[in-house]
Amino acid sequence: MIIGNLPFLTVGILFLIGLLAILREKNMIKIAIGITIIESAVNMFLIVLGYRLGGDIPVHFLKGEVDAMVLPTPQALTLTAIVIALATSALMLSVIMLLFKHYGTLNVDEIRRLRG
Amino acid sequence: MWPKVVSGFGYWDIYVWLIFLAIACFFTMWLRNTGRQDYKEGTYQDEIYFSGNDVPEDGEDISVPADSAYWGFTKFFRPYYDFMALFHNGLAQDYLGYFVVFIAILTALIVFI
Amino acid sequence: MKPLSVVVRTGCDMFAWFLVVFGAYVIIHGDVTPGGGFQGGAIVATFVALLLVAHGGEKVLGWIKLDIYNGFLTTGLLLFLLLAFSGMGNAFLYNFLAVPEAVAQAGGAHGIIPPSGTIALMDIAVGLEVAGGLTLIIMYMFKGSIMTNISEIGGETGHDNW
Amino acid sequence: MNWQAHLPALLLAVPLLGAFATPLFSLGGKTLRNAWFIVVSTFVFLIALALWHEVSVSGILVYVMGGENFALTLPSGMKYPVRIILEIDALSAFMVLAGSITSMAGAWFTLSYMDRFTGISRFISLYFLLTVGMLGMMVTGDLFNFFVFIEIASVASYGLVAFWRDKPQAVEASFKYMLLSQVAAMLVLLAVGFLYGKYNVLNMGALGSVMQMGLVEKFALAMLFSALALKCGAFPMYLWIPDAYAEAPASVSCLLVTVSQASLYGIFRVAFSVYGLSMTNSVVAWAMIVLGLLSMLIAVSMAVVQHEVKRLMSYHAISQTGYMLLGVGIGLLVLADPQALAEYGFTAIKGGVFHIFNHAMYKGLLFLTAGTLFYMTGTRDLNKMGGLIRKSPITATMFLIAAAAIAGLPPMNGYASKLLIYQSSFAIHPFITVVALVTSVLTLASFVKVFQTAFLGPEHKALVNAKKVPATMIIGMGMLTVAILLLTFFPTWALSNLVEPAAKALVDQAGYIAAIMGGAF
Repeated sequence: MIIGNLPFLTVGILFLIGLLAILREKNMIKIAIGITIIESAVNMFLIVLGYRLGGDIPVHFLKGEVDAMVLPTPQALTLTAIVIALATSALMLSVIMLLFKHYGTLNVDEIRRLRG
Repeated sequence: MWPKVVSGFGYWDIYVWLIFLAIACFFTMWLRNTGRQDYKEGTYQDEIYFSGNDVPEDGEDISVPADSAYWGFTKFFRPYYDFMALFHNGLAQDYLGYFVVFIAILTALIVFI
Repeated sequence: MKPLSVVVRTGCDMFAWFLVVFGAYVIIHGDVTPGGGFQGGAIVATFVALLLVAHGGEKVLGWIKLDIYNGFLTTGLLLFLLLAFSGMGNAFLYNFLAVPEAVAQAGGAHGIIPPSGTIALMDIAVGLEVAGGLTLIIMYMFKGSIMTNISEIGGETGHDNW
Repeated sequence: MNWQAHLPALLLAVPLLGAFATPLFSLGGKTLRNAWFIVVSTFVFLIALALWHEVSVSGILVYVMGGENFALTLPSGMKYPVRIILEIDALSAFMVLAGSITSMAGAWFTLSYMDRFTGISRFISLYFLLTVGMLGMMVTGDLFNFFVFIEIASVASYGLVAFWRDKPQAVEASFKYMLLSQVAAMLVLLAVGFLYGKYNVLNMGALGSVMQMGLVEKFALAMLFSALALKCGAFPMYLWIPDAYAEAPASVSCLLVTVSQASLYGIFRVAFSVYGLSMTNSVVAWAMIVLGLLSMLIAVSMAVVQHEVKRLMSYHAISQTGYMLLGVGIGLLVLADPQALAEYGFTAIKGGVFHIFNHAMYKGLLFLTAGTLFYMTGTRDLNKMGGLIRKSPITATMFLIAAAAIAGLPPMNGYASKLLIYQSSFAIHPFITVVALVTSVLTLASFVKVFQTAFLGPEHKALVNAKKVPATMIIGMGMLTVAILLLTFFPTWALSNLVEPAAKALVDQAGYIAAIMGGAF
């Protein structure tokens, strides 16, 4: 049972690592890396959903004589999720650069002028 | 006569309310006109009575700043607002902590009840 | 960033343009081979990254004019929307150029428009768009990174100290 | 008949075209770009109006993106729809109408409000992308497409919140908003993955037809509800809203109100149409009610002590969202037994849904008046403002109308929707109505404070040369004021034509599924 669900286990562990990185890290760049870890964990989850035992590429004439194919839809979903992950991490890093320009520090605890 | 907003136990009819508003305004205006008529714009009657002292030119000195509005309310609730200040402390990671705790509680409730 | 040694720079000069050619190949064959608009555009965008690393920032800022990439971005986006709108006869985004299965099998699908119809054309539009977009992102983030020289703030702060 | 059928696609394609073509039009100079901005946002409003009329005439509209013909949801021989299908029932059309009005008002307001800043063509592109993301969230019938539109709206709003990048607070607010919203969006994607893994179907209607409540669905429901509750500003996760709304330019925060209401619509769609009657326990309903109450009370208690105008107003946005959550949460609670639903549940849903429209109108107007105050005095701090009614009496009257509406004073539209919520929540437990009433009182208190300190009082010497309010800003605010006054003087028309069909569509899960599955489920 464990071997079959090993991919889902790694997705869970990756998600937790990413979440812990965001919650515990003080350096903002590492928080951005934590978010990228969470995004890759969810992408991996989507891909692993579509896997069928012994399945081949989901393209009709490219796969060999094996008749089982993996599901193509999660791969399309993952492609969009990767594009979105790229956009958000690029924007996040640019915002972190701006914050470094304004606050002179990368420590997220020192970025707290907005309170109350 | 005309359709009303029916809400469970009663109804809300704006036109009747407006009619009563008109009647009330009529009476207040009538009451106001029965007062003294000798008020003239721009005379000594316009001076602000600053309890005898001379009125400062800049309006800023005599206008009530927003911080001191409802000072009694905030003074009474000072412990509540100190407690709330602990939550609104501006730390992004604490905000995320509240979100994670909320998800944990909600998932536990939904799954186990 | 300071320019690297002569060896790297000449190597980069020789190699850089082949990146763009390979990226274009991935974009154009997007509907039949793995790849497509986004991946091909990303490969094309590495052209600027390679130049930045090899030749250093100041020179590349002089060479690259960002309006061209802005033009790529806008034309790619508008081309995509044009293709999407032109399918409005049946439904938005309808593939009106597609060659049906039977005709393609019978070898009737040679011509300029690839048999997969608007999928291939939209791939090219997305490729144009992503090539322009990603290059803009790289250039603006590079300009952003040289915006604050660290000496003025007395070295980087906020690192974890273990 | 044929061009009306393409309205759903036009609703999304036109602002997208607006976003992509703005750099082209800005080559032709400022006036051409502004003209393009106004023309496209007005056109979006007209499409939304035609769409609402179309839906109220012919029921649920279904549009298959890219299909042979736009109504063919189940191509021959397929049990589940495979393409992205836009499904617009009365509730979606109702939300689209609210969203497009605030977007148009914000567009008019931006013309002269953002005039002295550079990079306005990028601002307009982002503004249109935010509109596309918001309208897409309200219109789509596909769960993954819902996630994509959440991301489009979020990325556009990160950029717009940090638009004044020379102000440290704006960039900080955008960073915190991005941090929270990215984790929430990934949770939505995880929940979509859960549901797709189990049922191999992404369409909300098809999912609703095959849904049986198991462990996987419970996790997906918990994740979807909490992620969308964060995006719409419910109690424990609302802390990013005061920063993001206060630091964004006024026309953007006016639109952000309806963007967070789109994720509120997402909660209702998931809770009523996807899960609906298959929800075994009423934890989500009680969660909605409790969140509503807590958001109401705590947000308004925080708002009373604020001395910055937009921060105060963003706290009120949270407390008003609490009203909507409370109203529709009561409806969800009694969804199962039709007798209680008929007695007070449906009135609660009508109150909650009507409150969404009212709130979009008067909160948008309040943010625009706060923008005017900032435009006139250059500051947002109430301590430095005073006697501005002399400078622009029009803004003062509009602020008065909006403040009366948000506080729920009798003649205004806010009162009509709050009355529905008070009376129906009384049937659940009187304590809920007491909390709702206390919140309205505190809302009135904080807006009296704002009106007194900002508009009344003697003239400040520093503000003698406050700038005159230009015409386009007045037009922008005037649109929302006209909408509020129409809702105020014709509440019965608004209820029977706008709110009732929306509430009925929300409760009627079978109709939503039948429109997709062709009644064959």
